[in-house]
Amino acid sequence: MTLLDVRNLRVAFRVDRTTTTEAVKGVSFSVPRNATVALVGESGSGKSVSSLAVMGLLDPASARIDPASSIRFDGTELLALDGRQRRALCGKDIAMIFQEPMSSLNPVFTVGAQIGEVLRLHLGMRRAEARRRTLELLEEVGLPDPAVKIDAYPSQLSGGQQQRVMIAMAIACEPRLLIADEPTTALDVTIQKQIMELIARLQQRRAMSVLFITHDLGLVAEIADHVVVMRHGEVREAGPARQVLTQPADAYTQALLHCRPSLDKRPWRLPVIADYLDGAAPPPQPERRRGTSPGDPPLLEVRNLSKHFTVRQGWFGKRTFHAVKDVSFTLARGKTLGVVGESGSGKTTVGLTLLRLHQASGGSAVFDGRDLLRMPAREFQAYKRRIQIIFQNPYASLNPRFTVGDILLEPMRIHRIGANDRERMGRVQALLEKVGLPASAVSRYPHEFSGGQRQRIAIARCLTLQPEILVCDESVSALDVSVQAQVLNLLQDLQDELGLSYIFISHDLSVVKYMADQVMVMHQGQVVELADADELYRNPQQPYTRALLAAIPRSG
Amino acid sequence: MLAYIVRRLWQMLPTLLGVVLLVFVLFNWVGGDPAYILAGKMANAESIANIRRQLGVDQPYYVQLGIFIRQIVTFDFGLSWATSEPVSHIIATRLGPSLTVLIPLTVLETLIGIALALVIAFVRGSLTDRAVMIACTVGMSVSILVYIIVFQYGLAYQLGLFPVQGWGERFGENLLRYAALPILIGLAVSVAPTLRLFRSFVLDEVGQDYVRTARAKGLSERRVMWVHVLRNAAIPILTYVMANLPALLIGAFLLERFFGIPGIGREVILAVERSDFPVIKAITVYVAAATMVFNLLTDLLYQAVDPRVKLA
Amino acid sequence: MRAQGLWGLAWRRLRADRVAMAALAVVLAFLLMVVLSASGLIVADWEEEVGVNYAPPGFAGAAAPAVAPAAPQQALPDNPFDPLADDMRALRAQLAGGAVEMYGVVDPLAADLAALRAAQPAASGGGAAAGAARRATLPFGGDKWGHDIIKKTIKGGETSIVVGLVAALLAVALGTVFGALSGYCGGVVDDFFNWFYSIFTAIPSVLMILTVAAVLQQKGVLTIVLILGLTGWTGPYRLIRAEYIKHKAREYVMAADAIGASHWRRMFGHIFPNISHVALVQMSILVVGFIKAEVILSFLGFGVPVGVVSWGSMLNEAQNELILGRWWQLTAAAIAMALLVTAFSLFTDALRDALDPKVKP
Amino acid sequence: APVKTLRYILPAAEASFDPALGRDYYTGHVTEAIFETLYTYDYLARPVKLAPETAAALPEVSGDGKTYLIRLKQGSYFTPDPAFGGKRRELTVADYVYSWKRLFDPRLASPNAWLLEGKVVGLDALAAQARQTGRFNYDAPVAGLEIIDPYTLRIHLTHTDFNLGMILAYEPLAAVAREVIDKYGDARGEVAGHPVGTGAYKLGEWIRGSRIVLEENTGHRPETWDFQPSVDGDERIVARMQGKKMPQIGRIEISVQLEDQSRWLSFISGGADIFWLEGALSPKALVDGRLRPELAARGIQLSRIVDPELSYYYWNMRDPVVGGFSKEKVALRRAIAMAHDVDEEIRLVLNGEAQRLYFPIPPGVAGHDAQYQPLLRYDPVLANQLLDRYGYRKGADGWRTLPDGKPLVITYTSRNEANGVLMAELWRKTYHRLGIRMANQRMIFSDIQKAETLCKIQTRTYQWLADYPDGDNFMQLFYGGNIGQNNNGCYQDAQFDAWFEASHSMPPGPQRDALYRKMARRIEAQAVVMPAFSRYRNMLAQPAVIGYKKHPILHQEWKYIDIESKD
Ligand code: HEM
Ligand SMILES: Nc1ncnc2c1ncn2[C@@H]1O[C@H](COP(=O)(O)OP(=O)(O)OP(=O)(O)O)[C@@H](O)[C@H]1O
Ligand SMILES: Nc1ncnc2c1ncn2[C@@H]1O[C@H](COP(=O)(O)OP(=O)(O)OP(=O)(O)O)[C@@H](O)[C@H]1O
Ligand SMILES: [Mg+2]
Ligand SMILES: [Mg+2]
Repeated sequence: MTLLDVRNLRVAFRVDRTTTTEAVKGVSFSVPRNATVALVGESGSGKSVSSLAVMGLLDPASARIDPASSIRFDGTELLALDGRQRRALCGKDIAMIFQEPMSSLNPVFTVGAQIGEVLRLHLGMRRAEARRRTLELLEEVGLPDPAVKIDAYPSQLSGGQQQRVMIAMAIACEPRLLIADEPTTALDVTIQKQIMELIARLQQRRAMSVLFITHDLGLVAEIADHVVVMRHGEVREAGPARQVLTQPADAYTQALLHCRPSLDKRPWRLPVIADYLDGAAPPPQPERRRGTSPGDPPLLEVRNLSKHFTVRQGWFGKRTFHAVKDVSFTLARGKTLGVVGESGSGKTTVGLTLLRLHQASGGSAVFDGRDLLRMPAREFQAYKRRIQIIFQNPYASLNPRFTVGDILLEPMRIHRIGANDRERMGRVQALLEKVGLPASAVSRYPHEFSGGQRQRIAIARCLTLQPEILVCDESVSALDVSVQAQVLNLLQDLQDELGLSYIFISHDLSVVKYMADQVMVMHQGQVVELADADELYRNPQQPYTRALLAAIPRSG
Repeated sequence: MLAYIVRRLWQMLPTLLGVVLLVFVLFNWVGGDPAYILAGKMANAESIANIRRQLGVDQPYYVQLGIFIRQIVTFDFGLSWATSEPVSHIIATRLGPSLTVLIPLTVLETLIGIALALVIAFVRGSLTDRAVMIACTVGMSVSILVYIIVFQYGLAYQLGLFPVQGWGERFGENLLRYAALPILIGLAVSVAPTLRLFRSFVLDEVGQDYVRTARAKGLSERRVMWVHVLRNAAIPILTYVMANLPALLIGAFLLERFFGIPGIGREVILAVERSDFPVIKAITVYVAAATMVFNLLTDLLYQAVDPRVKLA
Repeated sequence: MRAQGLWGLAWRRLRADRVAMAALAVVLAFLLMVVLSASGLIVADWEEEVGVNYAPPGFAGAAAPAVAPAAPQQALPDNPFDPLADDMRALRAQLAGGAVEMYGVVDPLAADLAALRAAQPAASGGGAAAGAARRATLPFGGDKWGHDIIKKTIKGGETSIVVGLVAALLAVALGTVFGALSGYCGGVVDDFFNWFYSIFTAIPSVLMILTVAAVLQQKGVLTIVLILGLTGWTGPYRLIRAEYIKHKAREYVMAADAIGASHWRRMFGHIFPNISHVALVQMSILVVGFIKAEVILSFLGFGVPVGVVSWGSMLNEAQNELILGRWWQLTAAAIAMALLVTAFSLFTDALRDALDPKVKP
Repeated sequence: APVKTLRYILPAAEASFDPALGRDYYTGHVTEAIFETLYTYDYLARPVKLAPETAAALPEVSGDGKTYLIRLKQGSYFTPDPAFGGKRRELTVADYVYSWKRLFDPRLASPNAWLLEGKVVGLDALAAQARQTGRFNYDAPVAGLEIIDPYTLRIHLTHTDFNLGMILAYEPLAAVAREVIDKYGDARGEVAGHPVGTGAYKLGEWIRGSRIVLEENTGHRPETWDFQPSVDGDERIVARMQGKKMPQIGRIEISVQLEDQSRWLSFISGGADIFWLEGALSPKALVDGRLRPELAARGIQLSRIVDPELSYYYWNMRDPVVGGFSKEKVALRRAIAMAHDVDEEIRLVLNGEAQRLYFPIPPGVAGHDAQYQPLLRYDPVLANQLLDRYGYRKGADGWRTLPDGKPLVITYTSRNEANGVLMAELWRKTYHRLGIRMANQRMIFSDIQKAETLCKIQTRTYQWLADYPDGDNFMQLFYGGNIGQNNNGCYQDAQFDAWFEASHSMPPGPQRDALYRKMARRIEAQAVVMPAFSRYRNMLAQPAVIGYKKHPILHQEWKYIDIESKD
């Protein structure tokens, strides 16, 4: 009993008038009723494009679906439907959670209005009824304080909160097929767990099928009935989850499974696909030791950092919201501070405030003997080369009218790194290769890339400057394990070579475990625990930390 | 918010003062000397001096400026130098006809502009898009003078669809009978530029991801365009529309001249020609005040349509 | 592999757009015309009165009398209604007679004139200087003076196009810089420019025109450019300011800040490409608007100086001719204007699309 | 019977309805209908002839031309007004005396004081006193304005003047009521918008700048149409109008229409009954001065006259380049005058709607000489030779220089409107014919007036429309004493001034005409000004209009005509 049957799907993008590139090359898979199918694979392998094709959301002006392709939903050929028939299905029978919630929400409507709209359209609810239901939905996806957030605009929510709004919107009508494109990248494990349970409940109640796109193989093991593995626009392997995860037939799948970082081991370098695809397993790696010692030279000392926002209420009212309260930590040269914590706990805000992208409300951040937060703007300019941030939402942080080449060259031009553009271009090419992007990327625009690819562009942009401190805000969350490993290795190499320090914000505790010397746990704007990584994982002190660690999905 | 409005209102004072000074300087510098007109064709030095004394333009500048400011504060600009008609009466009676033409014109222009922009942005690049744009461009490339002359001759005189010119006393008659052709002509020249601008604004938005989301929700194209896209494109559209509003107070003198509409546009031109300073002063001050109020309103509206905008 | 900039890409895409290229060709043809006529290579002789007054267009086939107006005295027929017709006849008879009664007044130049007259060949007395015979019809007709309309239109295009382009460039440049500063910086800067803007929009344009004209003293094409440019920046200013307000809150601008891009760079390097379409459309609207505003300026008497011709002055002249059935000057100027304006607008629209990387060619 | 209505078009907005402030021709249409002067002109007589209006008869003038005895008709009333307690009030000579004094009230700043300035015994002294104190003492008696009884007035003049009758027929000297002036505000108050007169019409509905309706003043003293024909064609008018009560038309609807096309379309589509066909439109209705056959076939009537108007070109005699009396300056001006093709100007700028004029007094005005032969004729060859002879040499670039080698540029000033451009273009041709560079200065009207008054304009085309149909009104344009008033060329010549002053003591007639000829020849020989043309005035009337004939001096003829009621 298949609900969705994709046969021989081919999608090509136009490069210019005559040339096209094929992003999806004859993909076939099916989603049975009342089942969860996980679509995993390399970043940029065509997962999002395939799912957009199912939704009929590819821009007809630039993307062309091969006429021989077929997408049948419940026996109906979707590709043959006209706009009206398709719209009747979309949102109601098929719903999708987009990969980048931050730019997928309409910035000028409140989240309540956007969710309510679906309810009113497809379920014919009245305004008040829809609002009640919206509140319930927001509650269900675990949004704190839904009664307030329902009237918030997307820009007033944290990344994870926005993602949950997206989820609420998609499940609002309890669709028969839910396409979830990396729905939990921005969520911490506790919330992720909550969401997965929610989806599972819906699945039971409505016999819903889920097409789940993710990089998190641990998660796949927990929830998926079937797994489809993609690479380079092709399906490499498909089959029941247990079989694929335990006895992978395809070399790529095997390699993928090997590359997973684990909570127990900390190899010197993470293995990458290439290590396995050659056939021979890579030599065992020495263990890397992490942790801080009191003698480490402190590079950045943050004391009592606070940030509060003034939020508008109605036309005249306002309210102060404390996003960060009295955060203090010390970052040593060549060390990594992992920051974990619930979504909306203020992690991003800490990063942005340190870079003075938000004006701090209080506290100090002493870098090299100078307080970053209080120095004159002119003086701070020089520090921008030394402290950098990779934004949580890479797409929005890339100028849509700049080519990738321009994006990467610009920081070097500003800070006069490299003698001339030719030399800088050389560095750009080298960096692109290191983050796993093709050299041809330089002349393309951000919107032509997959989510993971954009994330790597954002990383590469910061690395052009080789800053002393790099704030990585969920910077590898959209990457499949292999590419993630490649990027983490790169960061590690730079740290080893040049002694960079990282503030590594992530909800992926295994990644944090691998990368961080010290881990800071945040909850509701405050630091609840700050300890050496090994110590924290071994012996969490706070209940919140313990809950966090317990929620980590473990495969097999 | 209230504080913001108060601050903005407070800031209007220096603006108004700037306008007052500028108008005053400009007029005294280039505005011509009304005495030479008022003195008639047998003017002699003595009568000119007398007229200057009667008008008060022989007073020191600071006294005249003081009078000007007192006039603003009391909303009384005295009598027109040229016709001895009270300035307040001039403005009160001439504004109505101008607005009778211009308000419907602006409303229609904006609505048509938005509707067409949304429609053709949706079919961007298609034949329809091209055809509408070319038609609009050709239409807009013709000067309003030509439209007036040809339409008045063809539609009004030859075909008798409209009165050739004239103005009545009842609002309904004026709007439906006399203002119809001027509005039509106004539309012929103004829809095209408006549409092109709006199309550009809309196109800027349709590429955004939230449009994809809206479609994924199964919304009809109409709703996607009219609700989701339009709200986002509203900032520039609002700006454009609001920025044009103060111009309504100055009227459209070509239309007024040709169609015999006793509007304020003719009055402005006439006032400058006759160096009728009281009228110029009053109109300038009103328009300045209106401009500022509309600006403030625009900024408040920004905030209403786009939550990301912060007014400090 | 060289990163291809926005503009390079735009050009590549434009080249693929046939309508855009056709429009560009038309615009370039007009520009070429401007250059040629400005350098005097063509239509330098537009001011020659080659046809009879209001010579109808040749293709219209009107059979106008082929004779040029001869010596005016004879040309004016006797007016049967003229109450003084008899007097006039008498007067003419006397004129032919020669010497004039001086009523006792001494003519200071009598001797000189007598000498000069004596030296003159008999034939050249009276009217004289009839010049070469004038044509009864001209290919596209003639104007009041008998100038060739085609040449006049080309010459007029020179003025109008220069006025339109330069003034629009000035206005958009001012509007963009002011709007960018105002929207981006906010606060006091914004207040200042808003102040400036309010003042500028409040003053009636006629007064403004008078002022600029008076300040610049001499009247000429430059004055018109400055009048339009200096009064036209307000429209682009408001729009650009709004765009900057919108964009400066976007995350990519924050990202640019993070990599150390200066304010200037963020304003013009980052935000500007994203809002350039507004400037572009404004530019095209203003060029059109200014070419047309020049008509209105002519109507108000602030137009081009005497001896210079522009489409505006042509349309303005043609205004009265049209009621009298002399449609050719109006048609020529209107067509030339429509052609250029249409081509220009289509081109800028295409350019706008080409500059948007999300739009595929 | 329904009220007969005449629809009329004014091409410019009206201004003040206070006759003392009247300064524009168009407003004059209305004030002339509402207010009455002592004298007016005979409707049909040509050349125009003075006729009594509120006066009982023409004035009795003493032999030395210094004393005028005026008797008023009885039974003229101001229309009822709250100022008179809602009733009408009879007109007396005291009203005229008051109205004339008012012209000198400094607070009113009337532009028409010159009409009586320096003429009436004692009036100037009172005016001077008013200028001192800022208040005009209306109650002080003026010796020269001797009120004998309410219906009789004797005027004593300071010197001989045979033209006073015409001046008294001039609109600004119409009677206003003191009560009305006092009630509706001070000297510059709203009285301008509240006209109360004794005329045949009173102001009805009024939308400023757009529509003025005049209604018959039913309390007007009874008048009967009784005029004699003076030229061919008048008989028809007399036949249809003789003996009718005046006015026949009960309602005049005036609409203000600024644009040629609008006016023409209005008229031709039947939206107006009488219409002034200006030069720009004339080819639409006329060929060679005659109505187009298709219009004539529709019964449309044409009344065509030469305006009592002088268009002339002047050069500023105080200007260092074009002014002065030295031979080379005279030669320069004469050369320019000879190079200017007035006929072309008439043909192209005026569509042929003007009559060439050589004499500075236009036809139809006392003192005009139709036989006068011009000294200067269009002869560009001779003009060039003249310049060569006086050392205005052509340089290598083809442009002439002054005899001393300095560049020669002449600035022609015109108004900044379509016609100003056209005239500048024409003059540019003239100067180029001579190899002289011309600059064009375009200014708004008040700036031109100012510059002109201050003798700062180099050369310009000027028009003077008769205030009253006497040569004196034109010759004064060149009188040295009027520099700073309307002698715009700032011409001052002892001989001319002496002749001009002498002309005052002569009644109109051959003796004065001879003097005028000498004066004309003198300014022509000195090339101070060059008379150019007088424009035709073409009035079109719909077939329904009866008895219409354009009068050269009166603004409108509403009370003399009739219209077939349409129903
Ligand atoms: C400053 C930038 C200006 C722009 C962008 C502009 C643009 C336009 C446009 C697009 C129109 C539409 C009508 C047409 O086809 O001509 C117009 C009309 C007009 N413009 Fe301008 N113009 C400008 C300046 C001026 C100035 C300085 C004046 C001087 C008085 C002026 C007077 C007029 C008038 C009188 C009309 C006709 C309005 C009517 O009667 O409907 N404009 N202008
Ligand atoms: N501009 C803003 N205005 C008002 N509130 C804001 C703003 N930005 C963030 N917040 C609020 O501050 C809190 C912290 O946000 P922040 O983005 O730092 O969370 P986070 O820890 O990064 O979460 P996530 O893991 O979901 O990205 C959130 O509750 C959010 O709603
Ligand atoms: N609009 C576009 N124009 C050109 N190429 C595109 C466009 N959108 C996607 N692509 C290309 O198609 C390929 C597949 O993209 P897709 O977004 O499906 O990847 P993905 O599997 O979802 O990766 P990720 O896990 O990183 O999100 C990528 O190589 C991307 O560069
Ligand atoms: Mg993806
Ligand atoms: Mg975050």
